[in-house]
Amino acid sequence: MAAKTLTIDGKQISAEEGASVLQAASEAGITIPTLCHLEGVYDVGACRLCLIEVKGIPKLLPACTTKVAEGMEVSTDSERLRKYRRMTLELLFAERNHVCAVCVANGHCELQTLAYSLGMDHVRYDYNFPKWGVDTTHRLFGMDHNRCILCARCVRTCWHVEGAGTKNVAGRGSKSKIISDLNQPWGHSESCTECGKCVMSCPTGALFRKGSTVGESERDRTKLEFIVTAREKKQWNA
Amino acid sequence: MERLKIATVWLGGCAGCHMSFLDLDEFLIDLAGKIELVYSPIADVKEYPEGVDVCLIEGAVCNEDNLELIHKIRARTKVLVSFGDCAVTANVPAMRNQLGLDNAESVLQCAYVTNAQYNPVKPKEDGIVPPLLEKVQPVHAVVHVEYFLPGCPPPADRIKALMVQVLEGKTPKLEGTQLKFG
Amino acid sequence: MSVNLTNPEQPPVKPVAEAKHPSGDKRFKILEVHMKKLQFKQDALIEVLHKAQELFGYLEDDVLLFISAKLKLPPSRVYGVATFYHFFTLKPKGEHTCVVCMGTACYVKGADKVVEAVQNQLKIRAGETTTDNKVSLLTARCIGACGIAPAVVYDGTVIPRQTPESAMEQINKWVQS
Amino acid sequence: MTLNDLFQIKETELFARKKIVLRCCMAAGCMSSNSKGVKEQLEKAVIDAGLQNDIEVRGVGCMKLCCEGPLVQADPQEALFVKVTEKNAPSILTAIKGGKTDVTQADPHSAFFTKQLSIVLANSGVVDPERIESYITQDGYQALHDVLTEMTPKDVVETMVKSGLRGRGGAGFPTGIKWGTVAKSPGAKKYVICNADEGDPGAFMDRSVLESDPHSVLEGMAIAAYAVGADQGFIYVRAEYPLAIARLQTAIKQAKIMGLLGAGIFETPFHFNVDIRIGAGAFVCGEETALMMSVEGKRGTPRPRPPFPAESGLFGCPTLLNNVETFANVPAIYRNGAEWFANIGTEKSKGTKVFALAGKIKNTGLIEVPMGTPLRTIVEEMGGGAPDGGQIKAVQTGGPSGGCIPAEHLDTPVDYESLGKLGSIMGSGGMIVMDESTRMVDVARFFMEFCMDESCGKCIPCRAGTVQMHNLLEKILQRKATARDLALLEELCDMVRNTSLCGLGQTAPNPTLSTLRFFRNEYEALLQPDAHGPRSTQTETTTK
Repeated sequence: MAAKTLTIDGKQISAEEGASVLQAASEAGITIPTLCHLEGVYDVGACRLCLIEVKGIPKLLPACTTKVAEGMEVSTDSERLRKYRRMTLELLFAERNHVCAVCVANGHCELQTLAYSLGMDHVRYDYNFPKWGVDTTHRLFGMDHNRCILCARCVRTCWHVEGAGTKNVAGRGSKSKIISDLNQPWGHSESCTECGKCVMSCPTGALFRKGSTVGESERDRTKLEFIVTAREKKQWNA
Repeated sequence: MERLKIATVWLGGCAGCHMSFLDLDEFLIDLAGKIELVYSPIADVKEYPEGVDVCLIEGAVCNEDNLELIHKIRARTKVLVSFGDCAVTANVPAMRNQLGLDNAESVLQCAYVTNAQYNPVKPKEDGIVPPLLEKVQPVHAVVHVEYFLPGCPPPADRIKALMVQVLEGKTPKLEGTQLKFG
Repeated sequence: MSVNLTNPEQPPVKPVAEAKHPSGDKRFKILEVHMKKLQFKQDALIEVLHKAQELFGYLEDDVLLFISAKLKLPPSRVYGVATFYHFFTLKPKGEHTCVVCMGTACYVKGADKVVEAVQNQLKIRAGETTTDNKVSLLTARCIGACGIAPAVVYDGTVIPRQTPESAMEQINKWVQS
Repeated sequence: MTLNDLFQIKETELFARKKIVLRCCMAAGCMSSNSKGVKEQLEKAVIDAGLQNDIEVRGVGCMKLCCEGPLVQADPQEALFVKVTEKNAPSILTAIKGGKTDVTQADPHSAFFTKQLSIVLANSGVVDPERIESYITQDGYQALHDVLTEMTPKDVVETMVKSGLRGRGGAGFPTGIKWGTVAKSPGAKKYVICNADEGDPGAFMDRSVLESDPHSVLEGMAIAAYAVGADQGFIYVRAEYPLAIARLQTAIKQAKIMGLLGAGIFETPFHFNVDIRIGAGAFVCGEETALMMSVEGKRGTPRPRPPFPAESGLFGCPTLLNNVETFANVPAIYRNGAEWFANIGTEKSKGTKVFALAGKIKNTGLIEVPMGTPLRTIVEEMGGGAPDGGQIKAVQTGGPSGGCIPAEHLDTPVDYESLGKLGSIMGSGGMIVMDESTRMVDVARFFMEFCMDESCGKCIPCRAGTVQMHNLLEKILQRKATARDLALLEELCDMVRNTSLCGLGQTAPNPTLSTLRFFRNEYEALLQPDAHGPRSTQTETTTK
């Protein structure tokens, strides 16, 4: 495959044609903050944290869905981008009830990590304090909608890695909600295979394994990528 | 050099942040030499004084006493620091907000009646339980706050990092995990 | 929108795979014929939902499961689509419907006051149905009848230049019938 | 079907034409004022008077002056009867014979009509939208014939580029360039989609075009399909427009029977089919990538561009997407030539634009004016100004994506650039007039609530940002906000505009920003004094 040469943050980089800017940056050791991106499932460009500036294009572009191009000049970090990223996080924290102190994912949460690494030390907007439920009807897993950021990683994982299609987004706008089957209690879902991949994919404490301690709730996300890569590249020949 | 007048207050919170403050250990001795503690739950002062330089505020604004005190503090203090998650995010005390507009009533009911082992009755007399606000708020939603020190509680080294910078008269700068919630 | 935790014991609904709907309701047959006409194409989901709502008045779980089985789509996908579009309703509507247009033209000419009057009259909020199932009050984003603003649609008929009084009059007729 | 057949149909129609034609508006606006009953009464009266050989009662599309409906116009007398009722309809017959009538008449030579220039609406109110013969009589489908038999697809694209037509959906992208891109995109299967998901509250131009002259849209789509190499078209219509859907269905059926859609059109190898897809009440589906998701039967959530639909659109195939008014312009351009079209309008905005004039104005209805017409001409001369001697305060264009233009800027010509400079947009053509009684902060809140309810929820800035902006506007209206809240609002507007995934979020702050720009005093008058100094700002850090 043809290689493309581009610069990211002033660094000359060569990347495979068809690669995303996010991939190219990551291979060059440049970290771009992400939240809805998950190795192994397709990108949707929804969280807007990976927005980058590309010279000659007035709009900000998501690094996860923008393909590398010859001669592209990318900036992944600027005063403006940092400010927007912090504001995005503030909006998320104000949207639902993210109480880190009492969360199963405390210490292993991508939202929490992003907040401190991007310097978000408080939220200036009024918290919404919505009333969302917790679904603990499943034998093995639980879903706390209060901690959901609607990244839809679980939805994509359930569809494209497991192939069950149990999870989806229902409703729209701020009333969107992750559902199982026909919005029934998860424990009553007929299609769920209980594989637990959705729990692995969740960046926050919204999806959790029942009975596990905070320390145990660190997720092994590389498994998902491993399965997908093996499948796509036909590495497993039984 | 005149010593900085420091205050710490305890609004709606669990006192864990003050416990963590006490975990400063030997640094407390250094501190004692550099500051004057003019108001604190660990000092016996009844009235919040005038002309305070820095005030560390633990807890969220939950009831009318908190509200009155925080306005008084703002008026009498140069620099306010939201000290810990309850002050910064309203944290656990604010979880009652999710219950809707009559949340205060249901919280009192739960605490004093439903879960009471003896004498299940809500305290009625004035001055026993200050009237709860409709909505628990982080401190900066009520008054202007200069600096934020997240953590539940903020570990002692984080408090120290902030205090050292404040004592040096700098704008404190916390970075990375020093800003971690929870 | 929270999870139904009040009744976690409610039995799971079984997907319907059989050709005939066990309820024997003829409308399922009509719906299936319609899907067949659309060659059971998955991209015709929205068309099918329109037809289903026309037949049943609203989209109950049974209907959604039937569609999901016939189009070979996961139930979550069918539910996700049905709840994304505001035209679809998952709850039964009242005997009569009153749709107040809240487009800009109607709004600046006082549609908000019409809604308020009807809300007070029926003691329900927009989007709700009275407890006796008589009247549903809805608002629309713009029905494109801006020339005759404010417009209200009573049981499918667009009536021009409405006022709180004229709307109450119509509602009263329904309530008293 | 051949060109000769078209001529035959036209001749037969003209031959059968009666001396007097009573055109009765049968578009949704007048229908809601019982124009159907009026038409029936007229037909009955004609038969009762034994005049059925002299008078034709014809149901037609929109006759523009919607506020005065139901409208009936008599040809060749040119008399325009307004607010006709079932009761007084028969007396129209007396009137056209020179007798007295109690039916009110409007002046068809008033500025509302004479300042109009009809290209898109040329057939509206003239042809019977339910009869294809009526459209053919107005030289309909001749342009398609000429294009298919005399031009190569490349010529067709070039003509479109030369005409200077820009997309009428709002953004104003040059149509010819779009066609060229789709034409050049490799792919065996291509699609043409007509966006008839007219979602802007206060806009009803596309509805009127579809109800009044559906064949012009079909012909435009067929020409476009030939230019880009597509064989399948979709029209995505809102479910809220049942009449438009019914008329389109009729039109498609008739065109298929006549061989003007389907295989081997005009005995050429070109084949093209059109299907209707009905929306289900989601404003975001006006956004092209969301619309295509919806056509595919999915949740109408947009996706990032690139790839653009021209390269990878519906079902992953190259797709041309234009709106109703754009397609309706197409047949006229090929009938009269690109130069003719390019001579109308301004240097950068060619042709005409249809506006739906509504709100606090005397004459509400549809108007079509050359690009560059000053706003003042539209609202004051044609619209007749505010009713009851009121003062016009602002004109809102572009719906929830647009802005409010204050009265002092009424001399602005309507074209894409001039409106853009004022922080508004041309939009699809909704024009809402506001008078002194309108509170601008409330208008901003109204549009923000709209965007909040219509946000699909996929991207965070739009989903959560519109909620927070709405909160802040509410707070201001409740007189609980301070200057720092206003600053927060402005900062959030900037962020949501620059970071949202699709057009809905990117333009959601526009009504707020534009009212802040021109009516800031109204915001400031609602603010509370702030006793606690400036709002806290995020502590700056450089860590990443």
